[in-house]
Amino acid sequence: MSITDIVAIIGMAVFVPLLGLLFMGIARKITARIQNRIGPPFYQQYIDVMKLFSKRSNISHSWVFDIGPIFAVVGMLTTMLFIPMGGFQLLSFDGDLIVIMYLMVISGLGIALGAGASGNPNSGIGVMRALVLMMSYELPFVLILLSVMLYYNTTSLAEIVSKQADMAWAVLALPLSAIVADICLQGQFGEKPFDQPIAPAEVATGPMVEYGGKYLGMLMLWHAIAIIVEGSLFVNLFLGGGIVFDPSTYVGMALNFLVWIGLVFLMFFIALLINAVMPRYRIDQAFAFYWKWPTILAIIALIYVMVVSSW
Amino acid sequence: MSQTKTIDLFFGPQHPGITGNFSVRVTVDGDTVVKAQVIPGFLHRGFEKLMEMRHWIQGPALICRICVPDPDHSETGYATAVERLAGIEVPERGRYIRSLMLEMSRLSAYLFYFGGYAGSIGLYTVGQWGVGDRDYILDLFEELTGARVYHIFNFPGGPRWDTPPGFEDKVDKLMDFLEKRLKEFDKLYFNNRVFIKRARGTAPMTKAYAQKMEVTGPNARATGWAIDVRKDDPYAAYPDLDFDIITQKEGDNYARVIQRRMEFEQSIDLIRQITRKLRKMPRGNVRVTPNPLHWKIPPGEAYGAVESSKGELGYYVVSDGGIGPYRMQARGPSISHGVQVYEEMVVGQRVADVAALMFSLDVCPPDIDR
Amino acid sequence: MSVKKEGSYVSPFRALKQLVKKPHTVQIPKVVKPPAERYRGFHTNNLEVCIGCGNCSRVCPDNAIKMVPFPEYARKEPGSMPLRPQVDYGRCCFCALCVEVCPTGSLQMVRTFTHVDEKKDSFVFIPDSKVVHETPDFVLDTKNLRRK
Amino acid sequence: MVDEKEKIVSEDMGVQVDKKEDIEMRSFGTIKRWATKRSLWMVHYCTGCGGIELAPLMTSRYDMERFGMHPMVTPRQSDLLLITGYVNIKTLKRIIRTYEQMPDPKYVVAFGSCPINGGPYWDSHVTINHLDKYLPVDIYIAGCMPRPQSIVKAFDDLMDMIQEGKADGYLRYKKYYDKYKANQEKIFRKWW
Amino acid sequence: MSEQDFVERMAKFPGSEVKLLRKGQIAMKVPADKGHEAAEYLKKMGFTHLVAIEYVDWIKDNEFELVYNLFSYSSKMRVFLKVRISRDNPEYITFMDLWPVAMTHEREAHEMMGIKFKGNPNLTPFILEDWKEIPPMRKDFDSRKFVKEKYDSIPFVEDEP
Repeated sequence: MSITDIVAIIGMAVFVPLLGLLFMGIARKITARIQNRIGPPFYQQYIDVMKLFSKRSNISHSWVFDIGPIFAVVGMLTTMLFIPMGGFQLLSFDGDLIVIMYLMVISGLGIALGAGASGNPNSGIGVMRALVLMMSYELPFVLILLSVMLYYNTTSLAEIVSKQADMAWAVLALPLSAIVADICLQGQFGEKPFDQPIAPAEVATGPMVEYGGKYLGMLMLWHAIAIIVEGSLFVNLFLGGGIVFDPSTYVGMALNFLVWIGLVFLMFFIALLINAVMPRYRIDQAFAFYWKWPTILAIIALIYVMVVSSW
Repeated sequence: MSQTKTIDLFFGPQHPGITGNFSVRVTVDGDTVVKAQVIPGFLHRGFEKLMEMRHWIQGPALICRICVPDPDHSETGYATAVERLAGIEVPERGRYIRSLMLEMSRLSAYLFYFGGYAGSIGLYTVGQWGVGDRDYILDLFEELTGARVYHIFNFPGGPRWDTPPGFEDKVDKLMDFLEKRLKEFDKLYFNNRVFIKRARGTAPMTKAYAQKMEVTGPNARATGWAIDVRKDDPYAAYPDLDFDIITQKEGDNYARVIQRRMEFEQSIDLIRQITRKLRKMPRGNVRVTPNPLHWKIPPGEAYGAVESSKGELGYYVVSDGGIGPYRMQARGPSISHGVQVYEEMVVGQRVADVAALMFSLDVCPPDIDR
Repeated sequence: MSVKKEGSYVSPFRALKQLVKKPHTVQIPKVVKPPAERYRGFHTNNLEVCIGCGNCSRVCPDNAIKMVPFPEYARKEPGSMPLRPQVDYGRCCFCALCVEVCPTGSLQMVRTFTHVDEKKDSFVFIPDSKVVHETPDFVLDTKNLRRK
Repeated sequence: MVDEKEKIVSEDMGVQVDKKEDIEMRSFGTIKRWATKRSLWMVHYCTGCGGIELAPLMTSRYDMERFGMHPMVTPRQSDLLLITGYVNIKTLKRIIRTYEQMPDPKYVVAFGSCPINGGPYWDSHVTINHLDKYLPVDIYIAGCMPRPQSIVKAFDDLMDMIQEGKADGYLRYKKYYDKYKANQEKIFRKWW
Repeated sequence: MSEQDFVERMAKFPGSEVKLLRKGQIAMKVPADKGHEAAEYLKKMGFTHLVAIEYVDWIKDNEFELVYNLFSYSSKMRVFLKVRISRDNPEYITFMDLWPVAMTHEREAHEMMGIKFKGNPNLTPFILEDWKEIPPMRKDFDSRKFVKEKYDSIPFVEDEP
């Protein structure tokens, strides 16, 4: 590994959370406008994180509780290593899509472990709900992943991106898959109607209930990175990874990068609009919802891809 | 696994899923509630004791605080009871102004209610809109009474002052605005498929159960039981106003929310009727003013009730001939649907619906605690 | 009746048009939103006109008004006392019953309502007529009030 | 490691004030205080009737989120405890518990007449008359209810106090911890 | 049925003193041992809605008065069924069998006035928390004195050492 790689990794680790926090700040502004109010400044999220890290006393329950948020943030950042960012990619190999799926679950487990160690019943219920929700949206999502992998005949995300640049964007080639993937994305983002794990009126923010101060700051960073990871996974799978301009020139690379940011934000923006006008399902309804239409549509999409690719 | 472990969850007093400073201890088996215990008393101030040490006229200054989102009904209930005890007849214009205030207060309480239930199922936009729109009503209250929340306006004998010039027009304009706004609420909230899926069939209350447990107000009407203190024991200007009792059938969370939404429309209509009458009436005579410092009421007892936004809110007043009540007791609507009914209805519900049920029943904790 | 039985997934999205509408927010404190004409704020008292009868003190439901001695207002007229009301805003509930019973009309309420302080003894003062009725920012200037 | 002498440890709370934090505060103090004042999260707890005026303040009409303030669900995540009105002794017990769970620095704002001197409930058998006997209060607001404008003014003043480092309620609580605890114990017969 | 009819029918109940207070409000006083019977009698007459159980302390007569506030939805009439019990040993029977919601009202009366209700299983602390004084709504409980002694005697926490 060369120095440039290390610099790139550190740069990514700094840049991605900042970008995610910016998205969250803009999200608060947009939600506020839908709610007929002005809302906080777009940089509010940076101030919040800064304040959280400056808090003094923290209450710890056990070392598992302490390590949970760190585990989650590191896990998410590791996932980010494998994800192409509009032409930039730090690590890539065959089958990295499966590793990504695996790592995303791992980082969620970090929070589950830490929250479980807090001993608060609300955390326990929140974690349980998060696991049920994960199980619900993973099924259609894995089916969709299969269909995309089959269509492009590869398990490498980078290759999927490059093949989309040659052919057409997958959103045009596989519109049904894209729709189902977007429904799953809503659950991955944890936006309403699928925010049961942190539902304040029900379980008082669930897993986060005992976390305060620096821990909460870590969780906020985790959420910020997760938005980018999940959003760009969709962008890479269906929107050609944002590669629009010729990546051989520096200007093209920079523009591609900007397009990638824009597309990730677009996906987040759509989730946000749904979030603003929908109440949340009960967890059993969410489960039933995901295993009904999205799963059926995902199977249809898979069959369609099988038929198309066997031609 | 036949023997499952139950956990105790505390909803409140510091919890967003609670309608105020109130607490519910639910025992949960898996995701289902098996037992619930209501813990009130965080808002107890002993109004009944305090009133024994106050003059008759000082009552409204104190007991408007009994139900905070809906203070005018508290004032008017007390005023009605004292008027009945003292045999005072309020001038006609005074009665109409009183009704106008009560309906405006009902609107503001229902806007709170919409936001509350929507917030409990995660649709915060409704709360943001609703409470924001409620503030326009408060602006009008301020113009009429000189205060935003605690108006201290409906004294025994009539409302304190006449309406300021041009007030009726402003009210009508606001009603137009609220009607327009209600259409937007319909689109966002009442016709929202996810809301309907969440609310319909959850925690249904039958008419027989409502009758057995003395449930009053919109909760009872949502079960199809046509009761309304405005009709049954008329006060203020309601005998002269034209309205019907609205009912729903199912008595579940959905029916309770829709019941309020329908009554919201009805209140707008009532306010329009009142302003039309107020414009025709001669101004000036609104209040029969007894001497505030030496007002004595002959011994006796009386009960005055109003249909507040939560149900029957009544005051039992006893006089021994002194300058203040010998005893005053309030009957808050939540004492029936907030304690026993809630404890029984929440059993068998999901954890997710503990808060939703509380918001849909519109439990007002200060009613219980007083 | 515009409430439909089944509802829809699409109709809530019509709420998104608020995104391009003007927010309803009144940007206090940047924008001054004056209180209504009848607003009941802090007290003002014309100490020359006040006769110190103590009606306000007696009618107050909260025992917020205390009559304090003012020897310079000792007059020979019948009914006039060398006392003036002192209001404790740690008790006052702004019901204006004291204004209602004032026989001379010297005790009034102004529209200023803001008083924020870290010391709680600053909430007790003797209202006098120096309080301007409409101060531009509607904030009560505690320095104009006499502390006791 | 921090020298034992530099610590002021208060009993059974595990709260520590040490010199290291003072040095930290001196070097990054301005930025930290700025961040704290611009992102005050309050506990979602309506202890009294004043909670009703918080609702317009938090929602579309007055929108407190402009200042970065919004309600937080648990005390562990909050910086600001609002005592909205009268304090019943049953509530006071919960308020103290909530306050002690909040991480430093934390601030208390008392709304309306009641926490100052009892308000309309000055002779009630269950409400305390002076909040500052049991908890340190950073700022008081007059009014019954305080209008949203007054509340915003109070938050503005509190922000200024934080920037100047004058909002030291939580430090006073540690300094006079024994006295506060003694006062609290006089009210409650047993804690739980 | 007119109000007068109601008054007459109620007067038929043995030992009752009936008084028409005003339009729609009737007071009916019965001896303590007949209270439950009278309530059943009234419930059969259509007074099915128990609004509240009010409790008044008549300290001069050394008696507590329990007022069962009943309402009839069919005839829109209200009756105050009054029962007086001794102040020295305040005990009465529960009305839970007639109106289940009486449990909450009785629980409150037990806490605020110290009246025991035989047959009510749930007379646990309701609103107050570890209250050791005499029940607060009694007339001989002086809340101003109590406040002075309990809350006002607590010293301020001074800033100066």
